[in-house]
Amino acid sequence: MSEEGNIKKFMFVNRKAPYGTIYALESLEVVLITAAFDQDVSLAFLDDGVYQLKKGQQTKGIETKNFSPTYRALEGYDIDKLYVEQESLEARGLTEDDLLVDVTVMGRKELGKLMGQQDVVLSF
Amino acid sequence: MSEEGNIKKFMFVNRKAPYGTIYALESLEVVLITAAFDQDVSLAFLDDGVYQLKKGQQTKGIETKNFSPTYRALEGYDIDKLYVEQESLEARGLTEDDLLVDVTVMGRKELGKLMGQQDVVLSF
Amino acid sequence: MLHIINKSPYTNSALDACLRVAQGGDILLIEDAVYAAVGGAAEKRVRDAMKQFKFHVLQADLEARGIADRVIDGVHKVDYGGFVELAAKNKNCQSWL
Amino acid sequence: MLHIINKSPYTNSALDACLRVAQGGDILLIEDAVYAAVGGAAEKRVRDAMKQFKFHVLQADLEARGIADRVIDGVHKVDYGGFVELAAKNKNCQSWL
Amino acid sequence: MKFGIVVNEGPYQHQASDSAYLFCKAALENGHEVFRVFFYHDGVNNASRLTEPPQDDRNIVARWSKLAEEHKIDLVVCVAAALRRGIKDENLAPGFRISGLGQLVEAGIQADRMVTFGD
Amino acid sequence: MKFGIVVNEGPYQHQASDSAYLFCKAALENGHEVFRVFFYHDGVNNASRLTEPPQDDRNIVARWSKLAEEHKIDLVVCVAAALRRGIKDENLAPGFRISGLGQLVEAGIQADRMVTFGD
Repeated sequence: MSEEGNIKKFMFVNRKAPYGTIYALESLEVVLITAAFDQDVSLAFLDDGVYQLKKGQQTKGIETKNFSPTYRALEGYDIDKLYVEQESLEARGLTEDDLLVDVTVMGRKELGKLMGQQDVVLSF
Repeated sequence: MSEEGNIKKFMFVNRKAPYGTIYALESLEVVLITAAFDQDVSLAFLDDGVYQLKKGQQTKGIETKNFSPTYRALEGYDIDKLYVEQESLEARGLTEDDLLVDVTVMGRKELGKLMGQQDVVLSF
Repeated sequence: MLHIINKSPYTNSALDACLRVAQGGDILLIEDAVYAAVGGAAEKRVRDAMKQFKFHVLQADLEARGIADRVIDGVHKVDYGGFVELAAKNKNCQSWL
Repeated sequence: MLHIINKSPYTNSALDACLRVAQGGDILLIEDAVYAAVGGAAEKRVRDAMKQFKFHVLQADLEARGIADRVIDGVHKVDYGGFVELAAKNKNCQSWL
Repeated sequence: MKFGIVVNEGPYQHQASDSAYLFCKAALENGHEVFRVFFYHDGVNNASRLTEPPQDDRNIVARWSKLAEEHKIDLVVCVAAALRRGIKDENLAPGFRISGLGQLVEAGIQADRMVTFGD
Repeated sequence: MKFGIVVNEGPYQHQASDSAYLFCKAALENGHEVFRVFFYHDGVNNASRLTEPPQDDRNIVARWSKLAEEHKIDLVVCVAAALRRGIKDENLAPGFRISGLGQLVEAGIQADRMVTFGD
């Protein structure tokens, strides 16, 4: 949809847990649209945002849509830059095996450096 | 408005700062109505709620109504049980002199005990 | 007294405020506070507080977040009916919003 | 890079998250985050971070909260116009919501 | 036992309204009474009859309306909070009524227990 | 310089909409351009023409409408978020338009800087 010169680096910073608030779900909707505009899209998961990727979410009891399968669908939109902060995972007793998609786990400093290189950082 | 047997102990627990969110302002509106129902009303200020009582609020720059004078008006409604947690004040570098109304400062345990004695605890 | 917490212990100070001020009773973890019921850096705070409080956690919120199998010992799982009965059993309750 | 913080350092972990992850730049404290610009238990965190970040605070939010006269040394007061220029001057910005 | 419920947040953005609804349903199933649900702050937005959530998601407003109809539950929207946020008779969903803050205080007096859901 | 603005919260409950408005005003005063203000999540509630705040308080919705009129600013409300929350053409305030999320992405591409206001 956009010309070569108009490709920007968009990073979506996810710092909130799913279900307690809607930000994670509605953020994903923006991610998909941004990919449709042929932009350079990456997602960062830190703080409680890492919980968005936890395997085994079952939302029948809270009568809410389980949107976690959408993370698995991202690959189909050529979105494969998913960065997870090591320190946030560890603080929550989680490892890469607990996550429902393939991600790149990196230390806080490396993630911070990546943020600094973006054109647009969106957090909700 | 209510009969003797219908007087309950209402405590309003204020834990949020003013202006960043509306809870403090709209909580005060409930406090005034509750007093009009001749209930036993008390207000507890802890955590960032102690900031609600800070002297010298000037809201011209954020173009929002300064509602802090309402705390001074509470006395006129016979609301004089204002409890402030000592530990929350200290953590924020505040003393009783920084507050715009007379309050009872008490330790966390004493405040917790008071909470336990209420019939209705409302927090927003 | 029933204390209801709905915020993550990693993001918000609500649980800490409750543990600092409240003088015993039941604590129910709901919504994003259920992360306090499983292993992680918040576990020690919860374990230490077990001397003074009885901890409960809402099953449906655990399941939604995929952590129902990780609840630490000493935290009691309840369904919404159990939540209701906790509120009924205690003389009063407070949501630490 | 400009980092915008809008939460109280006593209630929410946003400032801590920014200080942990971000690799320098400008930090602007607005809304309830202005409490981080004055004395109190959060002061040490801010002072320690001054080696790596330049701190700014929104004057109007300080005044609303009655703390404009208590800003600690090394934190630079700006008006909304100054906020705009901080955003313009930096290549990008992030709100730590 | 008679419960009074307070909802401080609007639909979808926070889980508060969902939790309050599931609490009410469970209370009724257990044989308790829900004396009143009071919608305050952004909670008033739960009463908008104009919401149209996606087909595959729950309809929070319609769910409250249905609960009110089936169990004669009093859903009260605070008038002052509602005016601030644009909820009026013209966009009010069935089963809700707009009234004053006194209805919240009355719930506190009449109900055996008050439970608040918010952010 | 061209700014794009995102507002994630509704009026009054959070300061986000106030801060965004004062930022836009200052940007215009400093000679910058506000390319678009995009209202997402509960931010869509800033577009309700039914709000009636107390006389002694600011009117957040009217303030946005006036800014849009005076400075030809594009105020865009996300259609999906708006449907979830009950904002439609029938209760849309002047100066706002309802459109898709593509408008947010386009703002990110076209604007020199994006600034987000939320909770």
